Amino acid sequence: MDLNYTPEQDAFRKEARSWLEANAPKEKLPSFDTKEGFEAHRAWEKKLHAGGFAMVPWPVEYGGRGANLLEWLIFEEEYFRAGAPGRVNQNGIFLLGPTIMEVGTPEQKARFLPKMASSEEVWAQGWSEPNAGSDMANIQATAIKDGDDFVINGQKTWASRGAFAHWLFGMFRSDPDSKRHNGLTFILVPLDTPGITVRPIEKLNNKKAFAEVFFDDVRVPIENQLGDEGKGWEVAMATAGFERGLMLRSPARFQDTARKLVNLYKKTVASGAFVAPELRRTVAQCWMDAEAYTLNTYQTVSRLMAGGKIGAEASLNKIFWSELDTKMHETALKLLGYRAELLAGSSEAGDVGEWLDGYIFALAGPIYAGTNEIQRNIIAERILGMPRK
Amino acid sequence: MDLNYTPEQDAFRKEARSWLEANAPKEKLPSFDTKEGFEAHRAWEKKLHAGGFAMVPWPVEYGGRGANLLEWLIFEEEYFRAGAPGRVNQNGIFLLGPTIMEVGTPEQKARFLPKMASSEEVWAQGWSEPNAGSDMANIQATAIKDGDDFVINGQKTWASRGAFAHWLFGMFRSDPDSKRHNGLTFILVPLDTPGITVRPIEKLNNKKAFAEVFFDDVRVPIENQLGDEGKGWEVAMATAGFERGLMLRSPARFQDTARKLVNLYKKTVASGAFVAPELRRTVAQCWMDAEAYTLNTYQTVSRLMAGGKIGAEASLNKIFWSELDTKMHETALKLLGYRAELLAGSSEAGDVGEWLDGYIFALAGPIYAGTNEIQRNIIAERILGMPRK
Amino acid sequence: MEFDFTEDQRALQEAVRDFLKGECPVEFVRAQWDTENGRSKEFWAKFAEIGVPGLLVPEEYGGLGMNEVDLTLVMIEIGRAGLAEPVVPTAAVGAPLIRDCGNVALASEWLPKIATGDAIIAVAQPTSPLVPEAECADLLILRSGDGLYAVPAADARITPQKSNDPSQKLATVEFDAKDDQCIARGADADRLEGMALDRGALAAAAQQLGACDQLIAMSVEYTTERKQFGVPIGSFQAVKHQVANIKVALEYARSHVDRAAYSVANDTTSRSVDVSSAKIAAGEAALQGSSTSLQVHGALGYTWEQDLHVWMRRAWTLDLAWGETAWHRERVAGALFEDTLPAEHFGFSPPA
Amino acid sequence: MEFDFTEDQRALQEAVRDFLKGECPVEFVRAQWDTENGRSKEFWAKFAEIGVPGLLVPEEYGGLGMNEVDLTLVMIEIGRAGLAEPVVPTAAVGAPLIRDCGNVALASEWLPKIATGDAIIAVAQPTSPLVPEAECADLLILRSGDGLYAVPAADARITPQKSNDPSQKLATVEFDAKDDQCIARGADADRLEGMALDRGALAAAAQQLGACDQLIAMSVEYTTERKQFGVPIGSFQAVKHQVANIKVALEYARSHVDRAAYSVANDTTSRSVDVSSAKIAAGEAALQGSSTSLQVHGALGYTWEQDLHVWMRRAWTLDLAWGETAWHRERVAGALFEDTLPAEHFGFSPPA
Repeated sequence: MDLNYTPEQDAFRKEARSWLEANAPKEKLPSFDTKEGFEAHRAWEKKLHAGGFAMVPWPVEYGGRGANLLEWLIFEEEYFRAGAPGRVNQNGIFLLGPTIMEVGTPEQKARFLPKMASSEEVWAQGWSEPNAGSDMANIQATAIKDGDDFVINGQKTWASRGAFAHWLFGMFRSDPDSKRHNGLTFILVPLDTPGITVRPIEKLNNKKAFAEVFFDDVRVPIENQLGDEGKGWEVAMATAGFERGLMLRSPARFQDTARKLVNLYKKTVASGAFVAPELRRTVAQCWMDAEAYTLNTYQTVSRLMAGGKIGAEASLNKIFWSELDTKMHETALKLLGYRAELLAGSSEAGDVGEWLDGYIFALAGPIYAGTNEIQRNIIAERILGMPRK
Repeated sequence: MDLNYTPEQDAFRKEARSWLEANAPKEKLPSFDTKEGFEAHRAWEKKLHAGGFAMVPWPVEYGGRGANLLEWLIFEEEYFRAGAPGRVNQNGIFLLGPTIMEVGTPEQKARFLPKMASSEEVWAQGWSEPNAGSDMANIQATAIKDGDDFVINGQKTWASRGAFAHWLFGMFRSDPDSKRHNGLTFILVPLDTPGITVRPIEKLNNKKAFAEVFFDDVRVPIENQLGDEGKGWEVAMATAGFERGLMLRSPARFQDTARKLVNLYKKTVASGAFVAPELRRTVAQCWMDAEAYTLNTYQTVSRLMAGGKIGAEASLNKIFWSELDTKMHETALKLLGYRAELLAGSSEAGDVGEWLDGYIFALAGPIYAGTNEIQRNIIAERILGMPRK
Repeated sequence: MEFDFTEDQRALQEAVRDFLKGECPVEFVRAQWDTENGRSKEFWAKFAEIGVPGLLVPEEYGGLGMNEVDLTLVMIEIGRAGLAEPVVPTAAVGAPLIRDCGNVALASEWLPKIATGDAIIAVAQPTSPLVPEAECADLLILRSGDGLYAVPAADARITPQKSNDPSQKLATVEFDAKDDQCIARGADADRLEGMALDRGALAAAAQQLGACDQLIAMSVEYTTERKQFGVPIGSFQAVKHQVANIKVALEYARSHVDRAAYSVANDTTSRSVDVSSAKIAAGEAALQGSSTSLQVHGALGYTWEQDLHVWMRRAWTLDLAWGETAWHRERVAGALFEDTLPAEHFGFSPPA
Repeated sequence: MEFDFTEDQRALQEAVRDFLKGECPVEFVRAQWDTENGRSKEFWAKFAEIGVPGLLVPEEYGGLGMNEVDLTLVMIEIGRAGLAEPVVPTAAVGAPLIRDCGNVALASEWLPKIATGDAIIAVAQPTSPLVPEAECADLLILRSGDGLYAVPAADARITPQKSNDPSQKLATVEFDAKDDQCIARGADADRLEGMALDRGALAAAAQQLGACDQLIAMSVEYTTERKQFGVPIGSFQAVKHQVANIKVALEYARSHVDRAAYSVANDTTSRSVDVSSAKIAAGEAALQGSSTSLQVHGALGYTWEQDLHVWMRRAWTLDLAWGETAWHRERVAGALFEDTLPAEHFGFSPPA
């Protein structure tokens, strides 16, 4: 156990910090769930890519810089420290990318990863269907082989980034006689293919965060199949592990929020405003929890770098960060008092900042990427071995 | 809506207060889960009975004073105010008594209620069996008719007061071919009948609070059947409603604890000891919750006195008071700091009093009288109409 | 001692519920989001026909002459419907304040108009600089220094402040305090303002009960219909127990609110503590109802088009109205620990 | 940067686990409740054979010369076994205190005896007047005024104080401070005492992890075997999710404890905050483990004869040992809000 960064790690941090200080936008970009914001974020990703920082743990040939996972953590820390924009292509770079790296063909890696790293192609995820949410194995959209193509019919929903993305990945039933987890194939679909209709759905903040996607005899070449035919579930599980686990929610995100919360607390106390006495403890607990999440991630990374795997314990992470994120934002709103409900731009709102937006975003945490109820089932059954029936 | 007591109610309160001030033991009696304490409590009950206060809402002919439910609430308030002893015959007077009143024959009422009121006969409850806990319908102990008797075989467990009581009530399977809720009969059993073996079980405080009771060809006359043969479940449900609902946990009990907690808080703050800042709110919340339970009970009593019935909403009460009781005692232990774990009699314990005992007792609240998980099922299914399957 | 509503009171509640079912479906609430000031004169006129704005207005001024116990049942229904018209400042707070301030001219001018639906009142909250309904008000009751002022809309400078709840209309207000608009000073002003706060908080708490009940109803309905793994998701204990927990919180909050209604109507010495208890308990129940309902609705509840958030946002904004939970908690704690709590509370009583 | 234990450290942990499985079954723990001082010289001698009491004793004094990272893994196993022998005051706190106080004569006399199992040390906690293990100690390290004293048992007046956990041996201690028994004064005494507190709290937190893990294991086993409604009760979500929640709390507490172990072993500037975080998180996990395990065990868990309460009581008493949660919370909050927190914490770093 050695909790000091190596000189190389310190040097990398310094380099990332300098680059971000020089290049990160000074002003907040518009939401990437608007068309304007989507393109602004793509422009930022292009810059990031040109600077060599788009996806530091990826191999250089795919647009990364061949760094290891620890350096990825360091980069994330610096990224949040710089207040740099959210990653518009997170479905691609954090979820699908690692999966392609694991199970994709050399051609697929060469075709998809570089354009993903540069956000030339932005990805939507197509997991859920109207009747396949928590019960994801109940997928009904079909992809039937016909010559060199799959012919896709059916519907996906809650496709994050679906409104503006270029590509979608998801599972489709390639064996029409199959049931549940079997007979599914993981397919990559260009969203401009004829037969696709995208209906954006506004989320709780009134922005087009996701979409319903309808498939009507959509033809996709069979080389867009990722992993083996009929083995889509296994491929997806690898992706879901990444989503719940390491990549999607790096600890820096929560340490950043925790630090802002501590500052908000100190500022509110200093202002002489009434602060409920219990908030002293709640804020400290939030900070401690963000530390715990960081420590835990460093431990996971240490294990992974020593050859370990991430498994069902990703479900622990999902519950922990999603509850922490909600708690931090709720606490901030309590500190803001009567101003908590004001939208930015109201004169009385002052510097309440993005806590309300963040709160609404945090509320989705216990729902997406597998509800926390599903995660608790996984912990009980797969980690603790409690009976399924 | 009129939240003033009537002059008659005030007069009754005054009378009860005077009597209790004059008669309630000044020293705490030993636990009624010891033989010595059991008898000391019976002696107190005898005195209470002689004073006419054993069970005020019961008809005079059964040892009560024909008061109404509101006066019962008032009596309970005065009883707790006086710090009078716990009711050793609570299974009888609070649970079985009202059931006999509702479904018993005139002979049964005359035979059982007066001796119950005076605690000449103390009752144990015999609900659970080793394989019938939360799943109470899974009762396997049998009571087969043979001439003028039932012949009982099987086992009951967690029989509260079972170690020293004179009688036991419970459900037995009188139709050996029946299943689940059907074919059960509610029977009253003298514990000195040949064939009965009582094995006391020590609870968490090392006292013999309950017992396993074994039945080996135990003959009980059929006139000890309460309600109709085969309808034991319906009879028991009435009893369980009383238990979870109104009688067993009168609000005064929790208001008393809440007031002690408020005083402990004030005293601890005054002493200059470090008090975690959030406890100010926690204590106030406990006090508010005890008020809520009181208000809610007064509302229920008002409805009952106007001809209403208590039903599945008793499950709300059960969850509320059991969680409140635990929270109050946990909070008190936090206020006591390092002394929280000391047993009375240790010199350093000082006046920590009965918080630790009370805490251990409170911990059982979410378990007995139907676990809180079962209560939540009842609320969801019977009150809210959520689907069973 | 009788702690229950009368049959007449229950009948009034049902009548209002039926009225709102017809006149205030969720489509109406949503439609108001896009109108100029978010309020409907047509609706308000119909509401006046059944007497709601003038519920606390004395009969001699054309009102129903009822009290806060009656009004509380009405506010519950308003919360259930998600209605955000200016009932609280006009009917629950403004009318009795004008009635009680001892200014007969003011009362004679405004109370009849309130009862007929021809006047909207806004009242400043002592706990926040945000004045609800200032934009649509005809008369504003505002504080300046040690005085309370009745200010016609024309004399007030109003700056709208946008709430996260599109139904909620907030503003900051500036005005020049004029002696002839002063309706109370010093202790009188404090007393009126204190009563206004308690009336406002009580009305908010009652709405929170109604909103919470509605959130439960929507959750039960959705989880009964929605199937996953071949069964309704409402049959899973993880879902069932979460919803059951809201119900527990709601019913005990209801007891606090009922008691507070009595205490305000009768101006008991425990009034403030009872109101604060009600506001805290109802607020927590409604917030718990919000987050739980969202969780059991899953992604669907997270969309703008699903109606769940209409009530979630009501719950959020009501929690901040007329004293946030933290403020009310401090009021209860203060009374409790500084021994200013009256012995009047019934139930277990301290030694006399 | 490498945040993991070595294979050797894991091997040590497993060896201690195996040893305790054989030498400290729950029957042994219970049997100790009825002995005169609750402690077993036989057990301690065997424990010394595998080196536990002298784990932190330097090799030149016959110990293993290991550090708190190693010891933490051992303490986890001690918590899992429910063992209450005087490991914390002797091995985790007393030995390094004697090692570090700069008194060579003291070290030469006592450290070898600790390593061979021939001396038990008790150490006063700065957060409580209760001294664990005073009754069975040969030497007591006690505070008086600005001095720290090493007091032989014969010179201490010991009053036993009975804990709710029959395994826990507490006492108050009086003594006459003698100059020749003083081992440090002023800042030196404070530093030693502060280090003792952090070592004690860390050792308690590690035990809490072990106890929590054991409570989970017992709950999983019981709910898998116990059937109601024809199925194992562990198949009900209400049971499953409660147990899963303990597991979440436990694993994140573990990260805090591992970090605190490193910080104590390396005396980092963030040591105090790290230890307090560990004590808080492990304490809460263990208490949540206690109440949840009791709930899923139902009435059976509420009996004296079932073994569950052995670990429940350990969790309760450990929560109060070496600083209650409230005390540690205040230490974290103080560092955080008064800006005394060192920037050394890794992860997201503030601007330099």
